[in-house]
Amino acid sequence: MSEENDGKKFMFVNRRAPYGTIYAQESLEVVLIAAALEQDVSLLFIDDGVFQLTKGQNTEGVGMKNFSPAYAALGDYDVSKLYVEKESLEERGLTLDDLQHLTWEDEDDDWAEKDSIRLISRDEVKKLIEEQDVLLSF
Amino acid sequence: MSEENDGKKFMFVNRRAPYGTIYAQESLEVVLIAAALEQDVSLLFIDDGVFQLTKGQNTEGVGMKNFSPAYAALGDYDVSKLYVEKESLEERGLTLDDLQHLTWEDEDDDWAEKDSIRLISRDEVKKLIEEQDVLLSF
Amino acid sequence: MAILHTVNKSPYEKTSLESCVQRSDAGAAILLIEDGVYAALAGGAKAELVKAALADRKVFVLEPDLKARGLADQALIEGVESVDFDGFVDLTTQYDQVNAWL
Amino acid sequence: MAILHTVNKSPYEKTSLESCVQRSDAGAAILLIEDGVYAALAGGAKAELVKAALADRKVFVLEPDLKARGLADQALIEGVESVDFDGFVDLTTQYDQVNAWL
Amino acid sequence: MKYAIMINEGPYNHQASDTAYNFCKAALDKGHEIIRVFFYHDGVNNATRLGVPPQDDRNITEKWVALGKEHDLDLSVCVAAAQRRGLLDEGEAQRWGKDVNNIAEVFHITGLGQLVEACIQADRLVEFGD
Amino acid sequence: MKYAIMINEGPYNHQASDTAYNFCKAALDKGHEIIRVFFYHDGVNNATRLGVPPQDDRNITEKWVALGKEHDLDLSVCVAAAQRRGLLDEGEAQRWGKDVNNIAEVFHITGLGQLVEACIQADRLVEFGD
Repeated sequence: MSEENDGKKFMFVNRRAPYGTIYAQESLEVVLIAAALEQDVSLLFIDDGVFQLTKGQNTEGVGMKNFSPAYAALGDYDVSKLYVEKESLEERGLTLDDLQHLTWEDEDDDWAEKDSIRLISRDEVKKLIEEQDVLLSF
Repeated sequence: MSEENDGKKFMFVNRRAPYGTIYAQESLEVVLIAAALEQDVSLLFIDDGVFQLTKGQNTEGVGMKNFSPAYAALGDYDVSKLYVEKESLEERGLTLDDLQHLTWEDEDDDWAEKDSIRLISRDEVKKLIEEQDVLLSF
Repeated sequence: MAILHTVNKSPYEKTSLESCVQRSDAGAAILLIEDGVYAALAGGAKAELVKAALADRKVFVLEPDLKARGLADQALIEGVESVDFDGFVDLTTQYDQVNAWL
Repeated sequence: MAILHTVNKSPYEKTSLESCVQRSDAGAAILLIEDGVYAALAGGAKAELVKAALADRKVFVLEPDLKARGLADQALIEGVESVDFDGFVDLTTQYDQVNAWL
Repeated sequence: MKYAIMINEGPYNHQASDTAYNFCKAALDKGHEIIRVFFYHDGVNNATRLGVPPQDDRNITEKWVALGKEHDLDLSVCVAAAQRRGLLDEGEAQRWGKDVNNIAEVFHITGLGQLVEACIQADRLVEFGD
Repeated sequence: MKYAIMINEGPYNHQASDTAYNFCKAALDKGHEIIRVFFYHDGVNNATRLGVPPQDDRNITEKWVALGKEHDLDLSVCVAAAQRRGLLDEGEAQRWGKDVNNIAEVFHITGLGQLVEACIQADRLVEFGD
């Protein structure tokens, strides 16, 4: 259990790229519900999941819905822990600058705006997975 | 066009394992129709597609239909060209002995029973793909 | 905590197993199901993935899926243990949580 | 004959592109669509696959899919040509047949 | 032990639903409790009553219906995923002005909150997908 | 140039149907002919008239219906794949004793022979799947 939250530790494991399949988009709906039900929610982005967070997504040419603004809205739902694996980013030739700048406001720190994305190593991913009560993979 | 057949050269490219997905099973239905419509049909097994041909498949424990007998029936529909890529077999630790022994009867050779499976190299696969009129991938 | 990781994809087709092996901790278990069972073949070029996992994790394979695929008589990597669906259920009770590498 | 091969899977997730590169002939073309477009990124660890293909084949990438994925400003591997859906159609007329590596 | 089960793929095209069924049956036979089977993504298509598989093949929907009846299972179908894909019950059909519905007995349509609630109550979530 | 198009995945879950639609539209705009769009495997689910996607998203089935009407397209759904997955027209529903059907206008159910025939007549087959 986390310190701030009496709910279970829910981790959403995102391993797939957006648009090719719907999993990334539909998983966000579960994230919001889990947050609304006051669970201790975090998101993990590994493998092609890191592609979900790229900035500048423009779906006009493919005729699909651009759901990337939903990631920026997560902070409003108190979802502030978005773990991105450093090795996955590097393998794909991306840096943090290629991703959206996502923030949340910390109630316990006079509503200071803080970064939601936390870059972690593969070894830290290993440990983080072991600490969860519920793992939902999409 | 082949010598024996006025139809188009249809090649069915099988790259996926059976049972995990339905593609292998449903593709066979197209093969039979193409043969019935007197097209010049061949099947190519590469990558995990070679797993489709293993002998001794027994689906009792998973509750799915065992469709592997359909491969043995292909000869009856004059489908006699089943190309299996040697490198794909080897990578998976399999040999021809692990596969079903599939045969057809050659009308032009006094109905002699002949092997349907033709082991070919990756380089031969390259050439074979280029010779087709229609490529259906499953 | 120790996690039971399930992998249902062939290591020759998808990188799910590799990803799982890289990110599962010592003491965890990996259960190969559906097309994931191909990773357990001793003679396969991808056998190294399971061998690496066996250094500090348990690896199980779902026997009904092996049989469906005609692999009942194939040699499995030494150390891989076969389970049926009853055994699958038991594993989910013996480990603390389950994570699916789809 | 020269074939247009389409690849719609990320090379980081599936082996479709690798399989296609190994089995497409000189003079063929490879068109990266959907999640296949990730293979065109210059900085990616899988860039070698496309570079190998470019030795004797053309490689194209579907720009609407790049844009959807926020990759419009990313550097592509030198030699990869962008096309839109009109260009996709034109490629299917310029090559003799189309084969999808799913 | 209490389980929540999630199924992410439709019937026949992927093995996910078959594997989930076999897992559930084994768990129930051992006396475990299944709090809810939640059908998400293409998994909602398992709930159609219109499927007519070949006679020599299994009918996946009917297998779930029978297991559901025998063990009083909660077979929940995500409403948002179901709407997208055209899997409706009578109420949903009326709400959206559709002339018919296609859901099988025992299955019922519900919100994603029921997935999260099941995860909260259960000792284990076991997920089956592609 | 004459095309046969094959779509192997259902709407929304995979991009296949969207990509195929964009390809067909571009080909038709250029004056090419599309002999047939053939929906196979989970692709048959594109033909349901019961889908209700969110208002801010595209309705894939309606896009196909509109394109089909505009260009008099042959949108063929494989009968065997459709039966398995619960996609029925009126005749199929009657044949199998089902109380309703769920196929959208313009789409029609037909045999696999129509896929092979389209490949025979077409200059190119273009396949979209997973």
